[in-house]
Amino acid sequence: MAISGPFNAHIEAERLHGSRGGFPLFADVSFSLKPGAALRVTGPNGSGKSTLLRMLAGLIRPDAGKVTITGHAPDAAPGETIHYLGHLNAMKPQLTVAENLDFWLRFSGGAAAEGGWEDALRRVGLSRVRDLAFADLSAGQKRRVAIARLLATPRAIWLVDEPTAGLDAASTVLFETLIAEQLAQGGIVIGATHVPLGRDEGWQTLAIDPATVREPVAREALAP
Amino acid sequence: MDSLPEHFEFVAASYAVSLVALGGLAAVIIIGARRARARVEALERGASSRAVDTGADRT
Amino acid sequence: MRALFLREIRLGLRAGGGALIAVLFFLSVVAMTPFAIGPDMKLLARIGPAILWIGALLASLLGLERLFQAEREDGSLDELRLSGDVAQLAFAVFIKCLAHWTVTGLPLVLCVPLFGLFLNMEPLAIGASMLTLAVGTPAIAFIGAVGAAAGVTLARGGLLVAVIVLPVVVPTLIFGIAATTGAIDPVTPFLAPFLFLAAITLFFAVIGPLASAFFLKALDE
Amino acid sequence: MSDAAKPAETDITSGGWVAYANPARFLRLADRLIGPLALLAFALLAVGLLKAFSAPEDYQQGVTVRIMFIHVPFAWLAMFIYATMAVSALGTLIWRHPLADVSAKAALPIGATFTALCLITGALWGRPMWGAYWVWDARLTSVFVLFLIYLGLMAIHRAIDDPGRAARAAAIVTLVGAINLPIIKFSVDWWNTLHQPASVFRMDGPTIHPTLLWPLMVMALGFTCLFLVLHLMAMRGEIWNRRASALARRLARDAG
Repeated sequence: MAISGPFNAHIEAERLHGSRGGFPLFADVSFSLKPGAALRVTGPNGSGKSTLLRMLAGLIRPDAGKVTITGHAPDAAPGETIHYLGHLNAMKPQLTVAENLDFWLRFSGGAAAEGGWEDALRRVGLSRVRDLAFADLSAGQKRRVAIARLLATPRAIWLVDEPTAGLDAASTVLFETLIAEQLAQGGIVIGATHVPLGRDEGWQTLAIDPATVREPVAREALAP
Repeated sequence: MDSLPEHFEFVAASYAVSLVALGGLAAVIIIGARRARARVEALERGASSRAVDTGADRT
Repeated sequence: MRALFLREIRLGLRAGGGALIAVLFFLSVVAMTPFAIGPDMKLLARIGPAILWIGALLASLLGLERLFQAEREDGSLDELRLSGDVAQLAFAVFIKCLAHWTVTGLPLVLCVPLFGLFLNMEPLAIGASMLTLAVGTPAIAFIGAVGAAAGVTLARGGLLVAVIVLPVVVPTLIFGIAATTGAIDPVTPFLAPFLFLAAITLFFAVIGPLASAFFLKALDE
Repeated sequence: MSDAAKPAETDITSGGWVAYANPARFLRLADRLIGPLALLAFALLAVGLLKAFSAPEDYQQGVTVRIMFIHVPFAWLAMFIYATMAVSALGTLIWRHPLADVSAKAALPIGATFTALCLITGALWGRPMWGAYWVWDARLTSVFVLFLIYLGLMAIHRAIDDPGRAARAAAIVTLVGAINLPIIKFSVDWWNTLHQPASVFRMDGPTIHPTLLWPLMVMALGFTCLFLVLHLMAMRGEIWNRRASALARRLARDAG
């Protein structure tokens, strides 16, 4: 099942400043990615990788700087251009895998892959568990169902936060091929990981190093 | 006035209550502000003494 | 959006749904009253609608604070927030409130005939109470959503829901009881308070979801 | 997409103190204003009281009408302070202005006190006139609901320790309350006419004849100035409080 592309979205960050609870995490982060580009965000735990990713997705407001996404369908909401896969899998434990994926396919309403979620589930090798409650799956299986959701509703930009956490070797390789396919379709993948996500040559890296951050940006010194 | 007018105690009571309440409120606010200010000055002294060795600027 | 409604209903009815808790709370309020007021049937009949209304309004508060908590814990809140602009998110919140009311509010209304027997209310009073409750209680869900959305990151979310819903309970209760008594005895008017009751619910059906969507969008974490 | 660039309000290069420019300016302004305002408030109240007690007693209510000279201003202030809190709530939520949080939090206890006083003086006035401390009169009931909202807001500030979040939560409740107050007022009036024949004594008498109206206005103005003084002082205290906690956190962090 090929991911239906091609995509031509661009994402650009200009001098982004991020902080959490008033303490600065990163400053002056800028990059510009065109279709097919891949960026790996590295840095020690708690250095702000997740915050940066959530900021790119639009879930967090940057202290300073701007995130611009162009090239998606004119009226499309940000959600229809971006897939954000955080540490959590966005699935309801009481519902079965089939119900969950079916819901996300209908709810997002965006262009669904022609095979629907059945094919996506087969790609991640979990067709057999389609009627099990999501809560009954192992951590690795849950992650693969979440990845299946990315496949079921193709979007131009993937923002993945440690996607291969909890995955066994075979699944990790699978996910890397999926990323390669997404890039081949002109998609963009930004991953916050410790381990490389596939052959390194095409990947740009952005290291967030807390030491480089200068005097704190006190958004409102009065605010906590 | 030979005897206090009827219901005078209610008028007196309401004015007394208002005076006590507003006085108390003002006192709480004034004391709160003073204590907060003192705390800031104490912390500033604390920061300045440390500033000497860590070089943190103190304007 | 229909999918969201169906999912919420399915979730509500599955394990961990709030329907049963609200009904039990409502039953306890109604069952307690005769012990407090005494078994004088005539008196109970007269204050029957009031007891039903107070019980139902408080019962519909239950579970509201969890409206977005579950979403946040399993990560689907992010998807909701990204799914569109404030208007679309407001519509999604509206659907969630409707689903929450269907799962917790509607059962309360359906229990009224049974509870009416405890309070020795005649059929007309029971019918009137059911109608007015069905129209009135959704307002609580809609305005409670604002507290739930704003308090989703707070430990004390429940307090926020209660404090926000408190001022809404007053007009809803007043017009609800006025309409119910209006339906029972022909002297007092029925239509005017009933229409005001419906107006309040519709008013908050718009304000609630919009304010909640505003806060979910502005959620900065 | 999310190009809602929020320009950093502070200049990064210089120390964090520049961020206080805005509040520091306010502090200087407050210091200058509090003195004269306090004098004006006491002067107005003194004149008002003198006039109030020299005015002829009301033929119906006797001396108890004197209570009106503080009860009505308290009712007016209960509403006025809530309105200022609603405006501050907008400042917190829409313009994210730090001073708006401070203003709302500072005004809260003052508003609650005036509302409570309005209810107490109302009850003390009701006792001789209607023979009961508490009467479900439409206006008293609306002020009572307003008082419940004030208590709810204070509960929120007490329950949520993080000042930023508490301010936003309180701002929301304030705005929802503000939207709801007219509805409550209307429903209580409706409810009042439904259950109780029009109360014999209207709260402010048939019509306030000029000799009473004038001192009432002066008293209302006096109490409003008093509120402004208390509000400025409370805001000053709140700013010092927040500055102290911000400083303490910074020291902890610098200590490493």
